[in-house]
Amino acid sequence: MLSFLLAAAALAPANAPTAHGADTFTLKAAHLRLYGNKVVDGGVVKVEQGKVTYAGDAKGAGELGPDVIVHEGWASAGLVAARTWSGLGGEGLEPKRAFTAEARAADVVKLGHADFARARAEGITTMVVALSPANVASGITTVVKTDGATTLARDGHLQLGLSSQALRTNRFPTSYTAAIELIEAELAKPTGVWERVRGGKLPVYLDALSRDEIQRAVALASEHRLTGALLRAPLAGELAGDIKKAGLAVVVGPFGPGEEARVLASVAALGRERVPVAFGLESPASPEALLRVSAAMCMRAGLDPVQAWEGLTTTAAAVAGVGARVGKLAAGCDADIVLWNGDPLQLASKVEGVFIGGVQHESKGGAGHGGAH
Amino acid sequence: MLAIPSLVAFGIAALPSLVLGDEPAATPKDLFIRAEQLHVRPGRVLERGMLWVHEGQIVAVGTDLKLPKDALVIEGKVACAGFIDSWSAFALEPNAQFDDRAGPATRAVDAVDSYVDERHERALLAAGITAVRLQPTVGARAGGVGAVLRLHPTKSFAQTTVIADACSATAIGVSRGDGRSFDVFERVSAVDRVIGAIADGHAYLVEGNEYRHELAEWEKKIADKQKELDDGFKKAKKDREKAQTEAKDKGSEFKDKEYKEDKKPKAPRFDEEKEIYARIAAGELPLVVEVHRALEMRALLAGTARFDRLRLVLAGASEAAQCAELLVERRIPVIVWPVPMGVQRAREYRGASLALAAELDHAGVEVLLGSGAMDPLASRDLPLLGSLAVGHGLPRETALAALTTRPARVFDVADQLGTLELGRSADVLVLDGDPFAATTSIRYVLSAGELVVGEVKK
Amino acid sequence: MAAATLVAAGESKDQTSWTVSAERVYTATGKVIEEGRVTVEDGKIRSVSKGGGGDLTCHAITPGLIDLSVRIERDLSSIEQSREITPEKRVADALDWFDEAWKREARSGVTSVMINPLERQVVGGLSVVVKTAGESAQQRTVKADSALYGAIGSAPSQSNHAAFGRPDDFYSRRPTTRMGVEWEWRKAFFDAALAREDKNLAGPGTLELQKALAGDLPLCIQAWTTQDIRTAVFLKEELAREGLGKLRLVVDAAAEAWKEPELLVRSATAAILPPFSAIGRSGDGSFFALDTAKVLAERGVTIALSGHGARAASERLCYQPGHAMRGGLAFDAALAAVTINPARIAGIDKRVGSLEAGKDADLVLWSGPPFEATSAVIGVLVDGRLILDPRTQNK
Amino acid sequence: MKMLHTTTRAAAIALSACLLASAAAADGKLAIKAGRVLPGPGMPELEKATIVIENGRIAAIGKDVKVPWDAVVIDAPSLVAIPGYVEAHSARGMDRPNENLDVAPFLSVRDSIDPVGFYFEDSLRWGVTTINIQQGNNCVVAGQGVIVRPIGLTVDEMIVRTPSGVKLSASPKMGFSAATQAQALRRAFGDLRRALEQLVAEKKEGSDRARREALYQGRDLEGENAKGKAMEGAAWKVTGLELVPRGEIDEKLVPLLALVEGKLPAFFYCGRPMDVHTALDIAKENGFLAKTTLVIAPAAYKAAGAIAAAKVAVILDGAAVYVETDPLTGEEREVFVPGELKQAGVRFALASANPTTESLWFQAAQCVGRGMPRAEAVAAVTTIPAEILGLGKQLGTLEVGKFGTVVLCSGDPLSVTSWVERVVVEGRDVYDRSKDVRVKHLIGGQAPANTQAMGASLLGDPRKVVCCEGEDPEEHAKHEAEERAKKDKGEAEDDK
Repeated sequence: MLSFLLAAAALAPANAPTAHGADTFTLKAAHLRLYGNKVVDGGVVKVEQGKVTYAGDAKGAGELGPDVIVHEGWASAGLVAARTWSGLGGEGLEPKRAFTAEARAADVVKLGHADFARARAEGITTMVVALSPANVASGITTVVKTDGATTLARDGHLQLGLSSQALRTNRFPTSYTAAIELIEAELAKPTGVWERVRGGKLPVYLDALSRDEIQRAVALASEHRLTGALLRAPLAGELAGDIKKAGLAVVVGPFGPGEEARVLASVAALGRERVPVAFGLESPASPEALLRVSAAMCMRAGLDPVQAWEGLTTTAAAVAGVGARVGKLAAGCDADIVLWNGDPLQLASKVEGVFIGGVQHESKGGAGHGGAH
Repeated sequence: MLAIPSLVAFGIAALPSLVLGDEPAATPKDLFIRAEQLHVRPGRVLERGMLWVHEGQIVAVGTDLKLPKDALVIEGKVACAGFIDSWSAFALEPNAQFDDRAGPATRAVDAVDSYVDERHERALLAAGITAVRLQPTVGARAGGVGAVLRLHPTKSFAQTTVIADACSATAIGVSRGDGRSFDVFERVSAVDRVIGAIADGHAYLVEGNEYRHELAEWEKKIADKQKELDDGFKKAKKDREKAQTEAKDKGSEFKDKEYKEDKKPKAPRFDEEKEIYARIAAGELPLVVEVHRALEMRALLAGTARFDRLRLVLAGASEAAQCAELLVERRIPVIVWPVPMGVQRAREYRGASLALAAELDHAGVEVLLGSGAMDPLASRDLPLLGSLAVGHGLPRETALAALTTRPARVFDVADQLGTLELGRSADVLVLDGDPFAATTSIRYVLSAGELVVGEVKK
Repeated sequence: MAAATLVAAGESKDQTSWTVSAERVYTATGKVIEEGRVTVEDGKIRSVSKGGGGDLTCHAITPGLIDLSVRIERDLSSIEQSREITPEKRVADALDWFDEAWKREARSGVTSVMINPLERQVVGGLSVVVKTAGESAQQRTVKADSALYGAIGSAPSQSNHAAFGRPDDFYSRRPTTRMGVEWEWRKAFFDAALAREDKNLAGPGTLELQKALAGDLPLCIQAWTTQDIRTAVFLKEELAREGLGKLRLVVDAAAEAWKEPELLVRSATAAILPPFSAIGRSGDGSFFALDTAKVLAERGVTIALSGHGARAASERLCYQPGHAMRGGLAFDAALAAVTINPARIAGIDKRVGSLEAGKDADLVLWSGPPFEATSAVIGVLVDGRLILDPRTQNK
Repeated sequence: MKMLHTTTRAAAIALSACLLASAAAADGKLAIKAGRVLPGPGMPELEKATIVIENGRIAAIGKDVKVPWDAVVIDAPSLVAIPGYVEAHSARGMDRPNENLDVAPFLSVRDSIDPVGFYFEDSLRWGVTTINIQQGNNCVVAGQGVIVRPIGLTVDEMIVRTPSGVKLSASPKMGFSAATQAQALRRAFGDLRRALEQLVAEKKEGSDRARREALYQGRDLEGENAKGKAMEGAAWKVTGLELVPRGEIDEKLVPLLALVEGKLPAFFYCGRPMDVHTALDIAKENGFLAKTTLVIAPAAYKAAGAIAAAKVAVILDGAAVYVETDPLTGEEREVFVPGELKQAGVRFALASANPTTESLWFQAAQCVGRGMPRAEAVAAVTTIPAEILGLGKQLGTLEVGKFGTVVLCSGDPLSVTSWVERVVVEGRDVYDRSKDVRVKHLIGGQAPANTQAMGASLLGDPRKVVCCEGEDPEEHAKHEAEERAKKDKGEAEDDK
């Protein structure tokens, strides 16, 4: 059956429904990872019009429909990358001005871009397409699926850059002080993006690197009751208490081989403090596989495996503001399902099939990664 | 869960005891390891296997060994040989990485910093890396002579050098993300440069042999002549006196007769670089070439076909899949770097696929895994890269071989590293599960028979 | 004998009550107590008296040292270069509270520092006085907006150039000369004065400049060479002449003050001296005579010494008094120049600067006579917290 | 360390001349009556003692010593007499401290010394009376050093001994890495060895052939007699080197050969702990370990164990307190390096961190401040450096028979408030602070007559030209130019 699946996958062109045609079917998998560490053996997922109507053990499943897919391995919800540059074709920055709050990633991103096919091949079905951190107000992120068609949220977050990378001597402002003053001035404005941010309607992504920058970002967020997450913030764990108080999440990574132990330990510390942690990418600059590598590295450094998995799925979905639709296998959620030959938490497990909105997609990514920008 | 807390500690100064790592108590003469699965070598697994280590050496492996008295007993689910990073920069002085003065005769051992932070070394050991092949100037034209070192938190590398000249390395058209770009002509000439160097080395070898041969002949000839002259001296003396008196009588001036003999053959000029390439041509040293494009690989393989004793190893090899059959035919191993990090702007890595290892293995090429030597600490994460390769289709068993037996064989240290067979010095990992599972932790690590990670209560 | 390591963890971390005794206690109030003792309670000095014993002992105790010219801001992103006059910008907003420099200062006996904006600006902004150790930024702040800080000399015009071509940075701007710098200063103050009448002329920073004019906010000007010190003093005198205001002037890095001490005397200007230099060569091309401190002190100028946040141990503030003494300054004056004088200049002498009951428990414990090259700082208390533990030193 | 050159050269010479005015009265007899005498580390101090110097050497020392009737007397009841400090290694006082050639042992720094440089004056002012000048640390195999006394207008007047030894570095020269540096060092000695072997082979072959020719022609053989000598005490030997008369050995090879033969001391620089191992290996491989002194940067203290095991002495080239950053946490920690060396049992001398305020007295004082016994601290700047330079019998303490080199201080020599008042070098009264123009300048800023006022003259930038009252602008411009030239030289010293 499995082999048939793959064969079908091989034949199927990207984004096209496969033999099953309709996005309505039943999946029987040896193991289901529903969410967190909730695993069901011999589980069933029922899908109707691209939505999950049931996910759980065989008993509760009741009558199985005509199209039954049997998978001998594992199945889980598709992974969510809380940050990436995929599909932007390198157009993630408007460097002339430090404030480009109205710039929308959604206006730039190419949904059909090969970047997304590669992400899909790694089991990633949802991504927050963010912008370069080299502006004080970089613009607005967008949340898309990797099926080459679906946009989950046109406006994801307002991305602010509070690191020294956003400050340059060839434009105003050049200082932390002025940058923060300007942001506060903007927040005072009654209309537009900033108004939505102030009202908590639009969450923020706050990029910061050194600990003093993180401190400033957290102070800004709590003073104006901003919701959202810190980006990168390598040593955030050493300030976990303050971050928790401010009610922010942290989007960490991507981490590659050789990442500083101190940085990984910081992620583990965030986990211990129960600060929501989601994993992010900088694709196409680095491989999509780093999403799971990052999680694995943090686990090695002491991050609780359940938190690691949630950082790849539910937490990431929540941070992306689409927690209700993606990130877990549960009735009512989109049928974004990944078939694995082993526990998806294991780096050594292989992606064997990907469904997005109940539609199966070929899971072979474009050869290789990187460079294509 | 020893590995994890000790790793966590590295970031946090507030745990000094862990930061320093608890010094393992002086290891006793005898260690005895019991494991539910004992990987003697990939493919040879003993269920409920036992291993007896005496004074650092493996002296017995089996399923029914009897416990030597007052031996330290270590138990766990899985035991296997320590991992070897085939391509590491751990403990290399940073300047050495991009030193353009480096040549074939530059030695990695000279760039190894024995004072590298002990906590870094413990991090590698805790991750299961017990040996590394070091290669300076990964990016430059010539990587010089690489070395294989065993890791040990307290011994200096001078004490733990397994082999100081494991190989020689060079690179073709590699920018390593430092912005250098090579046009196709540069790259082709780079190939010629490598082939030329091997040819020179070969010629140097031949020249040397010829010289030694000629010298021997000449010495023999001269020895005979010497004897003959010694014998003929009395007569020669008489003849001379006679000639002198004759000359006096004639009033003509006397002249000694001219002496002739074969010139002594001249020794070839010493050349430290050709010395190395001579050893390469003779197959004494494997030659590791980092090369990525199929075009250059083919040219290299074609150009080196005539050196029958040459031991070629490819590294990086992004497009190796395209000439897999050639590699199989020539039995050329390939060191794959599963995640080319930090080089996203290096053109040569375009098209590098995470499935490369699997594809090559499927085609029958001997695959090794390395951490790429870009970041000194990358070695720590080699096991994860192994898992990643498995996750992209490389069979577990092959992955294990790629981290143990294969590097040991390729770099001529199989007699010491890579397996848990008799006579090997004991570099052993004892884990609580599958070596490639992210959730597995490494309970104990032995380096040269010494317990360097984990503690056992008697 | 290794390593002055800071007290990281352990019971003494949170202890804020101590009894410290020494052969000599230098109170910096003019009083020296032989066989004296200082008792500390909840971070404050409870008593200074005769008597020995206690938790900590050493050869000598002095008040915590105070440095009015330390730079801890990491880089240019700590100043707003889009304008050369930014009086309203607070250096406190750009501070890196995690910088190792804090510990470096604390370790060598400096317990309070004034952080000033980088001298790349003409008027850089508002300085802040903070303790070198403590829990939070709020707790550590001794005095916010402690001075308005700026510079005269080559620094503010350095690497500026007249605009040509397409300007791609802020350095294509005024001022490009000392003249330009001086002009900016005068313009700033005159505009601020005018804005008193006509509120429309007020802009960002006007308020701070007016405070300085009113003498409510000390004005600290970096001026190394004698001609720059002149400019600073002339500025003060001109503004007074014009009836625009009465500056409380402090000259920072006054290396060449020895040339014309009269300037400082007649204008009642205090001076912060830069680190003494081996062979006289000092910042901005100035020559720093070894007896400068002596000369100024004798003329009645209030002087404070500074280490400028040197990284090398041998260049830090605790060695500067020694150099000054070598140049002829009396010990008591040298002690004052790193304790009570800077406290007065920064207007924090109610809390720090001397050992008196009720003041903050900022103490330095010495292995021998203070400021001697043969003595070392072996203990430091900041607000009663043990930052450097004498029991672990010189073992 | 930068040096300040602010007076014109003419003035500088005039200045040095005045310093040396009394130096004419050499080789005579001199008696110093000092209030206190500290003869040397650990030796009992003498109240109101007299030191008699004859022909440059101490003839008598003690409380009731008879002063010869014909002796010049320095009566200093208020001063403290100490032996002059010994600088075991310095790259100052040269026009340029570094040579571009990677391997240049055939050079000598004596050709680079600038006798009127302020460095030597400053040294006297701070009590340093003997200096071993070696090439800078930015080298592979550098030239040969010389030991000088900081007095005299010509290099020959200054020299105590030449050559003092060959300078090598195990730390990468600019553009090298640890690997290529070690390679270059090994190559240097490998080339030497091969060259010698070839020389010997040719020599031998030549004489053999001559002998055969003679036999053939029936002549009697007149025997070769070689004036050469074989290498002794080396780790590697070239057998038959005695066949080669010394004259025939390329003079460029001679210094390295002398090193290998253990005839010339080696000063081996190590900037990092790993370099120590390279240095020790090279020295061992080539047989000059016994003659090796390591010149270490503070960072190299971590290798103290290895140094102690190799039983070599070290010269600490830098500050006594080293600020070290933890590679994992980024936290700083201060390491008192002499303490570490002492603990490991390494014999060490201290070198000046700068020529004035952080001169040898300061380094020793720092050690005392960090809890080192005073005798040990003082030994590290007097007796030990003297021994390292092979001058233990002449220098380091005030004892009968040693050089009459005495420094008179206004008080405790290690106190910040003490000044060097008088200096006597080998019986010559060479320095008197009351006559020292430059010290007045440094303290009180009084510019010496007919020299440029300081400060203003240092503004390298033409925009900032400031003329002093009554100064001819043209003169001024000339000074400016000279200033910049000299300043650059000062700069050049930084990359040592």
